[in-house]
Amino acid sequence: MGDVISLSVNIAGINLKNPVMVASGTFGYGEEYVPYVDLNIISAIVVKGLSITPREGNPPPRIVETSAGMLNSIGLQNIGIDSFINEKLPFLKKYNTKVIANFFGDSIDEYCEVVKRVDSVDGIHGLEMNISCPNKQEGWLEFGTNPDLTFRVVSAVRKHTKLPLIVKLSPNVTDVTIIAKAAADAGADAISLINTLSGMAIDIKTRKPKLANIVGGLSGPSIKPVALRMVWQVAKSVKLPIIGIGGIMTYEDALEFMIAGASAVQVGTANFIDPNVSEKIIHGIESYCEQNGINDINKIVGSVII
Amino acid sequence: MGDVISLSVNIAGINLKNPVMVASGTFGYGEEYVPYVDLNIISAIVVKGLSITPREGNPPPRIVETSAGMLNSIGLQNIGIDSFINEKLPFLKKYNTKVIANFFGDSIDEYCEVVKRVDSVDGIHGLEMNISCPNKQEGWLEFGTNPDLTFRVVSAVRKHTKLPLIVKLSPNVTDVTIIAKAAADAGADAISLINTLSGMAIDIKTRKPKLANIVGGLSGPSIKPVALRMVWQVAKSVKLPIIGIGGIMTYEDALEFMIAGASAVQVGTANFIDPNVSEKIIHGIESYCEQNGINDINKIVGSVII
Amino acid sequence: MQVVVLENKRVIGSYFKMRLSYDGVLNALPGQFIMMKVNNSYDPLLSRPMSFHRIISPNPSLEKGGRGKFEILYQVVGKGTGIMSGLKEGDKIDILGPLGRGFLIPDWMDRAIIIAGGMGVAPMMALTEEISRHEVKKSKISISVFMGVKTKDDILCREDFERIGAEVYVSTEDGSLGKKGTCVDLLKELMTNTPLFSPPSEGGGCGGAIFACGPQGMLKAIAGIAMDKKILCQVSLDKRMACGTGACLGCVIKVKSQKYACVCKEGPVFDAGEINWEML
Amino acid sequence: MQVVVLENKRVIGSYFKMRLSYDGVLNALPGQFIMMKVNNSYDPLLSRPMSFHRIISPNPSLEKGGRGKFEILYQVVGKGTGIMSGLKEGDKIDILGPLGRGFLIPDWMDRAIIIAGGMGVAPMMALTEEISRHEVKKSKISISVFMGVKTKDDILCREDFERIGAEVYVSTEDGSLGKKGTCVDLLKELMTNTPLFSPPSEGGGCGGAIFACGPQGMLKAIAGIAMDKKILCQVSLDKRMACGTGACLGCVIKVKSQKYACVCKEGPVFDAGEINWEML
Ligand SMILES: Cc1cc2nc3c(=O)[nH]c(=O)nc-3n(C[C@H](O)[C@H](O)[C@H](O)COP(=O)(O)OP(=O)(O)OC[C@H]3O[C@@H](n4cnc5c(N)ncnc54)[C@H](O)[C@@H]3O)c2cc1C
Ligand SMILES: Cc1cc2nc3c(=O)[nH]c(=O)nc-3n(C[C@H](O)[C@H](O)[C@H](O)COP(=O)(O)OP(=O)(O)OC[C@H]3O[C@@H](n4cnc5c(N)ncnc54)[C@H](O)[C@@H]3O)c2cc1C
Ligand SMILES: Cc1cc2nc3c(=O)[nH]c(=O)nc-3n(C[C@H](O)[C@H](O)[C@H](O)COP(=O)(O)O)c2cc1C
Ligand SMILES: Cc1cc2nc3c(=O)[nH]c(=O)nc-3n(C[C@H](O)[C@H](O)[C@H](O)COP(=O)(O)O)c2cc1C
Ligand code: FES
Ligand code: FES
Repeated sequence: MGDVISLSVNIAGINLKNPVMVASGTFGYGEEYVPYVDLNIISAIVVKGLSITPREGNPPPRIVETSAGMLNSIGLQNIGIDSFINEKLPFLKKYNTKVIANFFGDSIDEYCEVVKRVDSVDGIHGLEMNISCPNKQEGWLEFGTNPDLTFRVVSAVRKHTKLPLIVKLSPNVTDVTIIAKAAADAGADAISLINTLSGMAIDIKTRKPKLANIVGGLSGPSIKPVALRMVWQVAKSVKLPIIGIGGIMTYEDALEFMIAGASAVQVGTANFIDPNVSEKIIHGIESYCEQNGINDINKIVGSVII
Repeated sequence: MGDVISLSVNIAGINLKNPVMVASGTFGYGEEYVPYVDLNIISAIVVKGLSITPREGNPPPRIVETSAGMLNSIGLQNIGIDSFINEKLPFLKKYNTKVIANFFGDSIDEYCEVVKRVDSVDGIHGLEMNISCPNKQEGWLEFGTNPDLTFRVVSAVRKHTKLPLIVKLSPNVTDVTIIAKAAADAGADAISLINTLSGMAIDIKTRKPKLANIVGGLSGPSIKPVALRMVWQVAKSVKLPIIGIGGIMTYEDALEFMIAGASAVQVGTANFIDPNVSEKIIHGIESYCEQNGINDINKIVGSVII
Repeated sequence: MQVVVLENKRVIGSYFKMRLSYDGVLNALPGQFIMMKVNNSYDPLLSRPMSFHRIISPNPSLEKGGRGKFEILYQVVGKGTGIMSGLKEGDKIDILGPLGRGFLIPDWMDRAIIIAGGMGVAPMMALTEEISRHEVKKSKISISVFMGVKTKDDILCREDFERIGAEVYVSTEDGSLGKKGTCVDLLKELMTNTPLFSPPSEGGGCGGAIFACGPQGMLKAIAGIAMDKKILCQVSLDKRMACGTGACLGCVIKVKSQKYACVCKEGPVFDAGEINWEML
Repeated sequence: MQVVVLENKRVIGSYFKMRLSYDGVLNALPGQFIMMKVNNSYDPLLSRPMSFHRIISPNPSLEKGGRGKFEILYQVVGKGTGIMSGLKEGDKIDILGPLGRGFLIPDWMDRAIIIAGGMGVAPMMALTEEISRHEVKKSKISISVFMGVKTKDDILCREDFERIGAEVYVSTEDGSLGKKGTCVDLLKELMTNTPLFSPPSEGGGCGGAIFACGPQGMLKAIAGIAMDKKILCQVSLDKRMACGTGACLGCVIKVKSQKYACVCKEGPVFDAGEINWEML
């Protein structure tokens, strides 16, 4: 009690004042939430996934609510890396929060192109590579489900950047540790997981899929048990820092991930329901540490008792 | 209106009076629910997974509630195939419901042994093969996640039985259609999916996993979108009848699966919440058909409009 | 933001009205909406979008300790609205808002045609009240409200509109009251009888404008008529929403520039001309 | 089965009592329980096990149109019980039950020691009421109730027990009332002062028996004492449950035969000797 509790963590060289970031695609480019949230409280904003050129995304309907979750098929709509740097980043730089650029491509070249553009840009503190995309050049195999492709795309990107490189894993795989190891071997600085689970919903009145894109990504509390299991597995099998993502709604959820082995967490869908959820989670983690005599949050990372 | 609606479906040669069965592990050996349910209404009871010898199962705690779902690590506790045949089957035979024996083994031999025992037993109408088990002889690779193993174990079992053989798939794979095809090639008569998603939960007070077995299987409404997506994928890629399973709570859920391509469904976790849920689902499907001028339930199977 | 239920009661059939109070300042405009978390369960998980039905200033004033209030009018159609209908006086609810762009009241407008199809009536009361407080060239703006519903039991707020001084015209699909047909038919009828126009943005004259909310098909028909006759027309759209703030990109529609626009942020009120009606 | 809330009110602190009525026949025994679906949401998904606190026969009788009633006594500890505490008169709830095995009242018993730790008091009222209706050799059975709680504000139902004629002894962990300590201490005290024995199952004499419900550690200690002194002892266990019927195999404990037994079906009341206390 009374002691100062250190909540700061270091992920792949990025110093975070606390372990709570907001997840890509759930916080726009930050500015959307400015009327409701003090961005200075959030340790890092992972911006909506960026590509080398703007993307229109998928046709609507793009979202469906599910039991304790939601499906989205936004389809990576984004303004492109250049517009982000020119139009959005200057605004974000005004805040005392780290900016992590989430990015993707349809080919290894596209991934590398994005990285080349941002590598020397001031105000971007790290990169998060979304590998849940199909490789359009090589037969639509997903970069995130085939370890060889994972290794190749991460290695290629690694050559073009000195920025901290986080690789974000897809949960739609048989063995997530194999993909994690491939990313680690290719030079990733950290691993974040999970992205959304692939899912579907059908309207029984029209007999059409509820999403125009047929399938979408499942997020929210419903996926938490799967996410937590994968974080635990990956934390055991690679030496890199892990960022836990998936259904985090409360500080208890965040702590579960950290105890399982995550050095930090990202809050996604929960932002839609309460834009101030990160602040509440940070305070909750602090109280937990206080009540349990923990003076440094890093001490609980991976402290699960098996 | 007024017309008789045919709800009967045929799965792999098993004539079912309606498309609603109860899923393995969620209805015991049937007798547990006799005080609450008229078993004659349910088209088929898939009994708790059976092995060649009795199994003790995992230590408790074995269940945890999750958001719109639950994790279980029962660990396939069962009385063994012989006790089932001698002690439970005679009772089940009194009812006008089909009995499907769900079974598993730790090796190909064990799978085959079970099948040899039941092949000529009167009162067992079909077999459901749970391949979500690790092959203890060959390095713990799961039968259900490695297509070669799937092919080998299903082929071996096929040789020992003329009973309708349903292969039940694990969802914890990168591409479920590959496993489905392996099962089909090996001679399966039908495919059922999904089994539970692998998940975990941690108690932040004790920092211990909430399940003694650390990980468990996620079931309930939370997994429905994933299950539905997989049923749709498999229905497109194999010619066998499909049984849809995963988070079915209402007739609407059941219809989603049938529209996606399932010829029948199994209700699992929902039985715990309402043992009469199958009856309600059957009535709901009937009303839906009536309201939509469908005189044969088979007409809606796979009728999704893409 | 947390608001407190003051009253929540059935109006008729499946329609309910809820009055809420809040601390501080809200600054809502007609056409804007809130995202309402109906309870603290994860099922349903997402907040529900609800328009401001009435925006009521604090009385006594904020400084004298008054509290702002607003009303929502809603129909029970599913889980979320079902839970809402069970809320009681004193219950606390988390909301986000006011969100989106509301209706713009042009300063040259001397005639407002307000068209509400079904539940589309919800935001139109706040709009009508607001317009009734405006004046153009020192005289009141004439307000006509066209309400289109399925059958006479679905007509809501008729007296309230009339009390503010609006003329109300009703259409029912089954002909049980007013004109048999839809409110598009009411508009067509008006157009054949009365010249209605919107002055060019630079002109000094007065003119009419259309404000519409309701099913997509109806809005499209109205937008067609309005654009054809060059009448200013604002429509409020209804799309499934997750965030309500423009963050998730879930609620998009195609606009004329061929781009996707978020209904929650760039709408829900759009100028009829902005929307790519073919792609809707 | 659907039951209707007749009354649901706070007893003290986080403790609530709910009275419910049902149609038809329930035939519940003390120690049995119901699974209660607290609302129709999927969050929480599973039903909550709740013991019968009081089992009240229809009055007037069933034939004359009376309805059976029962009460549950519960503590708000989380989501499900939180929702329960908000239920109102007239609300309908789905339950499954009566489930499991209740307490057995031996016919030779002239002395009942009823031990309730914390919330373990819930089923003990039904048990005490039932025992008080029994007679042995034409005389009443003497009933002692030992209640162990944290602090004096957690003492529930004391007067109710006394009204039935039970002697109530209280222990509090903080010593704020009664003996400082736990109800295990109360039992130990009794054992040093009074000879307590259970007659051999074939004997014709009378004797005492212990009935206990509460935290696992307490039950283990009591079972130890009872088995040591060869006193018949029945304990009611509390395990997380999904189905409540023996179907899911989720609620198992190790029994003496080294096998797993379902608490919901083979329990929740076990003979202390049946349980493998080391493996619990
Ligand atoms: C900006 C905006 C303002 C709105 N204002 C109001 C209002 O003032 N009063 C009011 O009653 N409703 C309003 N709505 C619609 C309202 O949000 C939905 O009716 C509500 O979310 C349904 O929630 P539910 O959980 O009851 O239904 P669900 O259980 O989610 O769905 C039940 C049925 O309603 C349909 N549905 C669900 N959400 C929507 C939606 N957003 N639009 C159309 N159909 C839907 C579903 O397809 C389904 O058939 C507004 C919507 C938007 C986008
Ligand atoms: C046969 C039986 C009879 C019972 N009778 C009663 C009764 O009459 N009155 C009463 O108040 N309670 C009773 N319980 C316990 C009661 O079921 C739980 O307190 C309840 O399920 C908690 O639900 P929740 O959603 O409020 O808590 P949750 O949100 O699920 O959990 C909140 C906290 O309570 C703990 N918890 C949850 N369930 C249990 C459980 N079954 N046992 C112990 N701890 C639990 C959790 O670990 C957590 O710390 C009984 C349990 C059993 C098995
Ligand atoms: C609407 C929406 C859009 C998303 N967009 C992206 C994206 O652009 N890039 C990415 O890597 N992840 C994206 N995600 C995935 C989230 O970042 C996160 O991994 C996932 O939602 C699981 O976390 P949650 O359950 O907390 O939401 C998106 C998620 C949602 C719900
Ligand atoms: C407690 C429990 C035990 C189960 N046991 C088995 C089993 O023995 N064999 C099997 O194939 N599936 C078993 N399952 C999986 C179910 O049959 C079903 O595939 C899964 O629960 C998904 O369906 P649901 O969401 O409707 O429950 C079990 C599920 C639960 C919840
Ligand atoms: S609802 Fe999220 S962008 Fe509109
Ligand atoms: S709770 Fe399912 S077997 Fe006991």
